[in-house]
Amino acid sequence: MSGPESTTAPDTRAGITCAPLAVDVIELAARRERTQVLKALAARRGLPLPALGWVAAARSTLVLAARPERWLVLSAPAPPGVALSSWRSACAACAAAIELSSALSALHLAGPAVRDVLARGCRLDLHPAAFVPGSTAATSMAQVPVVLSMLPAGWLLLTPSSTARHFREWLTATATPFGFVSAAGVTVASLSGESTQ
Amino acid sequence: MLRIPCPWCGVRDESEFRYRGDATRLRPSAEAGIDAFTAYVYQRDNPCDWHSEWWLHVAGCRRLLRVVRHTLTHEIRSVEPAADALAAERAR
Amino acid sequence: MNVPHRRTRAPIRNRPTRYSIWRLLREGLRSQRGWSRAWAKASPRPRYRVVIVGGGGHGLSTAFHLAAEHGITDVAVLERGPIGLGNVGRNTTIIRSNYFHPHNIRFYELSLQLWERLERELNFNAMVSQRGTLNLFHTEAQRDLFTRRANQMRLLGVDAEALGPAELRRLVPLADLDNGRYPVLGGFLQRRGGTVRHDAVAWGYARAACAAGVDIIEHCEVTGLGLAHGRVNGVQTVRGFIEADIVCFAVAGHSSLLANMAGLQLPIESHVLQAFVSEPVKPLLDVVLTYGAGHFYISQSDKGGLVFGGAIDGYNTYAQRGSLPMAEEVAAAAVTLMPALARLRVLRQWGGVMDMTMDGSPIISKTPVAGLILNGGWCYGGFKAIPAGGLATAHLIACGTPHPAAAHLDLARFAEGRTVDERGIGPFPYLH
Amino acid sequence: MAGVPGKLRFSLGSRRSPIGASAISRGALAGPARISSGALTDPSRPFRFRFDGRELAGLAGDTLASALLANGVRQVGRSFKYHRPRGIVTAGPEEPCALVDVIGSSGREPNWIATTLPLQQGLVAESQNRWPTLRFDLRAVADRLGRFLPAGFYYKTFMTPGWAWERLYEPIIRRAAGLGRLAAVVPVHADPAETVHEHADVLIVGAGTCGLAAAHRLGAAGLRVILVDQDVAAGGGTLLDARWSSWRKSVCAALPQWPALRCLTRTTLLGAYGHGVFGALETLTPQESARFGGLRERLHVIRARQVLLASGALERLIAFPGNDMPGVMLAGAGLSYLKRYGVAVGRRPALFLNNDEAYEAVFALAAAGVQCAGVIDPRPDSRAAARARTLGVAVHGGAMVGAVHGRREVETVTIIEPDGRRRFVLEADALLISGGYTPASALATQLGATLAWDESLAAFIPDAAVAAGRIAGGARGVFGLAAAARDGDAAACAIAAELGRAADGASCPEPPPDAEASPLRALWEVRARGKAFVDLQNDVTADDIRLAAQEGYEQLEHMKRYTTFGMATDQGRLGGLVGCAVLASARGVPLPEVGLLRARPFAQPIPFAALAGPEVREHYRPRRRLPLHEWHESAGATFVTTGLWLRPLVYARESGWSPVLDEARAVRKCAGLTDVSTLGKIDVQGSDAARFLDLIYANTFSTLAVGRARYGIMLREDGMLLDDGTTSRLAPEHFLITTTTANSTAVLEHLEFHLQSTCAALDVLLTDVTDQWAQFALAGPRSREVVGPLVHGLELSNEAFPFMAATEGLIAGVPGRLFRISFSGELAYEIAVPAAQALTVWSALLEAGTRFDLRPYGLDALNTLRIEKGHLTTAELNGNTTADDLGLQRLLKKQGDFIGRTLAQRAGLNAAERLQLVGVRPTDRSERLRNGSQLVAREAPDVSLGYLTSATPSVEFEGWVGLALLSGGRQRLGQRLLACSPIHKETVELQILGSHMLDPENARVRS
Repeated sequence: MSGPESTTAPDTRAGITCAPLAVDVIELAARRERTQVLKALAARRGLPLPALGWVAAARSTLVLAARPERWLVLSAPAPPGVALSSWRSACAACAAAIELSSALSALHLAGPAVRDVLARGCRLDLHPAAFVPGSTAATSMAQVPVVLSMLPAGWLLLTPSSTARHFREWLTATATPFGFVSAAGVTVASLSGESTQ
Repeated sequence: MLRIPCPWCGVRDESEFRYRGDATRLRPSAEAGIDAFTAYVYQRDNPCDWHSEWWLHVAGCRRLLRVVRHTLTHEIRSVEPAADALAAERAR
Repeated sequence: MNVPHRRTRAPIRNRPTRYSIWRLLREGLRSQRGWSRAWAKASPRPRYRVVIVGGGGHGLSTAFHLAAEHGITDVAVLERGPIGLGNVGRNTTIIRSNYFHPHNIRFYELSLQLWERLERELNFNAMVSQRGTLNLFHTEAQRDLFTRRANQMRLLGVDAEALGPAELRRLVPLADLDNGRYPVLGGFLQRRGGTVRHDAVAWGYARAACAAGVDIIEHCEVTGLGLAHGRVNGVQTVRGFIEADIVCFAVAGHSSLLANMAGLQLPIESHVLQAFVSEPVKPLLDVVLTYGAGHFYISQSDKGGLVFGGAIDGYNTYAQRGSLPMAEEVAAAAVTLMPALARLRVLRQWGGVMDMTMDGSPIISKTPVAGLILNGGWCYGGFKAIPAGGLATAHLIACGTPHPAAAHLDLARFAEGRTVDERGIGPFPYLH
Repeated sequence: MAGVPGKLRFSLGSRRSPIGASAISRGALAGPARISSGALTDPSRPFRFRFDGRELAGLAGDTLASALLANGVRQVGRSFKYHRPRGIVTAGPEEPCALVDVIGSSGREPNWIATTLPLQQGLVAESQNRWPTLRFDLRAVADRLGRFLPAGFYYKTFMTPGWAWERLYEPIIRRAAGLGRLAAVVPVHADPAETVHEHADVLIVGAGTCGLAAAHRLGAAGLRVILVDQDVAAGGGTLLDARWSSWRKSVCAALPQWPALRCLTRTTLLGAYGHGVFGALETLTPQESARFGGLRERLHVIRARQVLLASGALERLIAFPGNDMPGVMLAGAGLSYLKRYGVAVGRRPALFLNNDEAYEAVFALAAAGVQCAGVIDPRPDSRAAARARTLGVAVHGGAMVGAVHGRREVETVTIIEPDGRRRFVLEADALLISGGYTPASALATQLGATLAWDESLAAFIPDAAVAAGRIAGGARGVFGLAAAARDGDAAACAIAAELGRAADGASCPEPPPDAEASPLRALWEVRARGKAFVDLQNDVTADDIRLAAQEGYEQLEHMKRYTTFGMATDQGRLGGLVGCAVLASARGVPLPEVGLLRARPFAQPIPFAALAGPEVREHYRPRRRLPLHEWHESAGATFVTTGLWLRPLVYARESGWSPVLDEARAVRKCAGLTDVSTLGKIDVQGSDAARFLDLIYANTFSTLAVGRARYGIMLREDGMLLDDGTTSRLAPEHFLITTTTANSTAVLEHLEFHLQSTCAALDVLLTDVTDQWAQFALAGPRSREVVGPLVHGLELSNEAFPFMAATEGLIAGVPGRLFRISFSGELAYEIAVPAAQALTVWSALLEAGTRFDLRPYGLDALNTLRIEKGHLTTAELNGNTTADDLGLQRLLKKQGDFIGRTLAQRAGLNAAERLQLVGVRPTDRSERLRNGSQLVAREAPDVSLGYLTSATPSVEFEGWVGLALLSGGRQRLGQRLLACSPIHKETVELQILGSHMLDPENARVRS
């Protein structure tokens, strides 16, 4: 599978490699007692909605279930509004589709030191036995909300765009002692190559 | 430091939650009158004992939880989604 | 406003050793043999005119003022354990009268005036130190609020002044006024504010009250309330039933628990407020400093330790212990405001249980139960209010009418919509 | 509490000389008192360092204390109150006396503990609390006057005259008090700091034999274990006993095979915080520190399912006259300096011991060829005493030390009978003492363990088991390295079982046996003339405690606070129990009745920097930046911090009103564009959305037509205003709420709370979309012409798109939203587009506006405009104002429930004298207004009638205008009052106007 190590120049000294991820984000929020309907609909569109706390990947799309009855659908950037309108019309009856592409900024982390670095801000237990590949969780780090996902191809972090710079500064400062390498952008496709869960 | 077992997110530090106070006080009906609303808004049992309280998991699922916690030992006896808690309340 | 004129003093019983430099010298030469007990260990008598539950600052101050102002000495102060180990012995020792609400300014100013003459009144040096309390502000909005507050204080004849960066640099050289995140735009100073040696307040009032004939009864926990046709007639204690015409609760932190004995529910939640002290160092901070961009206030004790605190932990508790997240938060504010503290060490953290009211202001009031008086709901303003709180409570007990300076602190204000909400936070005690 | 079990009991069998002593010639060793290379010091790496200006030699591996002792430096400080000379008393973090200033690159740092401070090349240290010098301290006069300065003397004097305390007495006291000095400067750079979040199945505190055995057991069971020890190496007591070295080596070699087990040395557990959370402070080695950019300590926040306290016990002192003289030291410390650093603490040391365990110091000294002056033991005889005699050491049984003499350090020791009669005087240059051992039970009590008095050990012993944890080894009075190891292993098995793991893995090698020992004889104080100290740092003597009891401060907590006993940086670790015993005898009650001092966190003083973590100073709070932050920057904006946001205040670098008023004037004259993206935006969808908003808002939203916006107000349940803003209906079941910037978080939580509690059955979805949408206000008479060309296929005429219209559509080709709402009071539009497209649309608007002299305006101009119009911000929505106060009564819906409805009807919220919103202007137009001024009537200048909330120079009117909250304000229109600001010595006469000074008929916004 193609992780950032292959998409970017591999750096043997790098404890942690960080790359921005250009992505469209739509949040699907199931209407009251319409969750099953939404799941069926999504399945028909070839997009299985994962259980809470898990990531699903299909058709170069990632789906994160970090909040109950809500899913973040990550796909490659399209012209403004396109991703939304397709969902809006489709699921009007059973869910709200909300555009969050501008609200969230995505970072991809990889390398042997990722856990060490995250442990300096993240209160969750990220031990391989406790937070296995395919896990996702909403929490907070460096005083800002974070949706943290672990993929076979590394870690995916979503943070609010208004504090993205603050978070990036915190990450850089924290990761530097471990060998921090800033890499070129990765694509959703490269992360969703392998289905999890 | 509290560690609250969120039914949706698992055990999380207290810093992820926003406290919303006594969960035994339920909003009276519109016609209940000033005394009923005064009691609802202002009067508290404030026990040194088991305490039923609201916590909003703002950094996680953003769900409202009813936590039953001892105010002296801080031991947590139960945590449930607000909806379930209120349903049970009404059943009683 | 002035402190009410002193009435005829009560007959002084069991007078303790008078404290003075001469007495120190004399005792020094006779190996301290002559010092008597600061307060007598009384055992409960079967009945008193007034029983005060709670041997903390407010209970002891109330007892003292009953005797000193109103000549009422048939009084017992009941304390569950040893006196003075509740919030009067757990606070950050700050006194001030800089409030928004005119009634609050009057009340706390009365207290400040009583502090100013406390030592001579009690013949006990509580080290009232008017080194000034300084509030910093970081935004225009804060400046406007402080301006409004300071102007209100000045209208009422209370001292308050605005300071610019230059004066701040002189006054608190350690403060990083140009901090990149929340630069300090200025500050407001109340020079008459300051600190007091907290333990000494309890001991001093206990000694003076005892000297005036009040019984101070330690290790006498109250387990129940004597009620007859809607009126109190005494208290049940672990040392038997004690009759009383009037019972006064002064047990802030635990007011709700005693009120429950009277079948009352109060507009109060109990929360823990942490305090901290650093290792002692040579003088480096000469005022009481309050940060404006986070919950943090700090002063340096005469012993050299920096005494500081922050906000309440924010959930109901009766556990007198602090938590780690709040300690981290407070330290972050400390280092941000005074970066030089980074290499100083924090010695201890502890917690005190606060009566947090629904509007953040205290309660000195009659209750629906006749003969039952409540002094409580002090939030974290209790220590500075001890002299006036005791004076006003004693007045309410003795005269049956609220003291003019504390009339706004009645219980009925919640039902009637007269809440005294200094910061406009609303009925959310955990946010005050 | 590393190595503590080792302080308890040492093999009686060891005849071997200290490690490597024979191999090394004395000359090669740094310092005359160093007789061998210790277990930790490296003779091949000599260091130079300075103490009080003296250049001295030490070795790598030394602590400052061991290096000073090696150089024969005995006196290292002055005591807190009496300024008596003080020396080194311990070899660990419990040290009460040897505190020094360290002068480093980052300035002077006070109160470093010499007994744990690792020696480094070029270290510069200074003694504390003396003036002018350590040897000659003028303040030592306090010692001469000691009899006049008993415990609590300051409560009894300095009371008159009233002014004298602050100006005379207190400054003297303050200067005399305090220990070290802190460099009083503002450092340029923040100290690096980091907080690491840890998770484990089991946390083991202490890596002595007890902790190591347990770690071995639990590691083998495959559990996630964190083992912390404050010493530089694991091993505890085994580091002082050659017989144990092979056991230690094999266990320490085994642990790394289990990847789930981590051992943190140099790490002190700070406290237990409940729910399995612990704080621990790790001190970094120089190498690690270099790697982490100078980081010195690391705070670990450990979450553990189970905890094992194996923190051992602490040797305690004996109170006797002169027990504070330099040269008097704990026996375990003397042993530690000899074994770990090869330093003999005296050429001819005497020892004063009441237990067999402490005799290990005697044997070790003898084995190292140091001649002991003699052992004084209150017990007539004991196994250890007998053995000491066989080594040719004189043991004086049934005797005690009555006094210590010497000019600056120990020279002679007076030996007395139990009844106090003088026996003889012993020449000695050091005195090693041991009064027995106290289990380190601080953490145990924080975990809720109860303590029981054990007469045979003369100590309080905690329960073996507490909630989610166990206590083992010396920490619960199981003394002896082997016994502690077995106890630790047993506790580990119990914990493994608790966690559902089989503990049948390989157990650690069989430990060497503990030797038989005679029981100790409790000895707290030797009563004789002179100061006998129980708290060495705070200078509290046994007599002080007796005086406290005499004066009625007989409860332990009272005595502690009155005498300051146990309140020093060492928290009374050495003398805590001794003081309690003295108090007990003074009161004539058994010791258990007095109890034990409550040990609060932190177990070891922690630097502010380490506790604060990295989010300080610049990074104290995150900065929220606008999507167009860089554009505003390049346009020369001055930014202001509002909450977490950075917002353009004015597009000019210089301060002053003129650029602000130019911006505001542009809006009134033609058009202006401002960035209002900070407004909170909440997406509300669902079939019950309208119902929900009707409950949340005081006014009605179910009647709002699709494509329309409405100004709404929310109340708190207590009837006060919570927030205001415009909310639009984008579709029958889709609303968009805007909140004020300040309240966006609070409002969202308010909505979520009620949606999940008071109306949990509703079909409503709330989503915070604040960061998704950039939002711009385009305001001014020409704004229609500016935006018109950019919204293709959208008719903007007043008829087609009237005031309060809202729609979705393409704006400059970007799918967005257009609202016709106005905060400025002019014809205005608000344009919302996805933040990522903000620049496209903003530029397009500016481009389109060039013909109309469109210019960006900042927060100040926005404020000027809204004040003229009488619109509200948090200055008026201050949490104490009602709808009626602010003239919004008409908005409250007549029927139907809403939050705050009932309590808003309370008398107090409708009293005639309440403060009501009014507009104000100075009667003399040339005078300025000031926010926060108090409003008073000329005839009653000290009675506040209200205050000024917002004021600004006007662009619409001559001079200044303002908004005020005024008692009965709406009845006072036209009146003249004074606005006074005593702190500025200003008084301005005002005329009272309606709050909507500009265009009260709303003609402009509808134009």
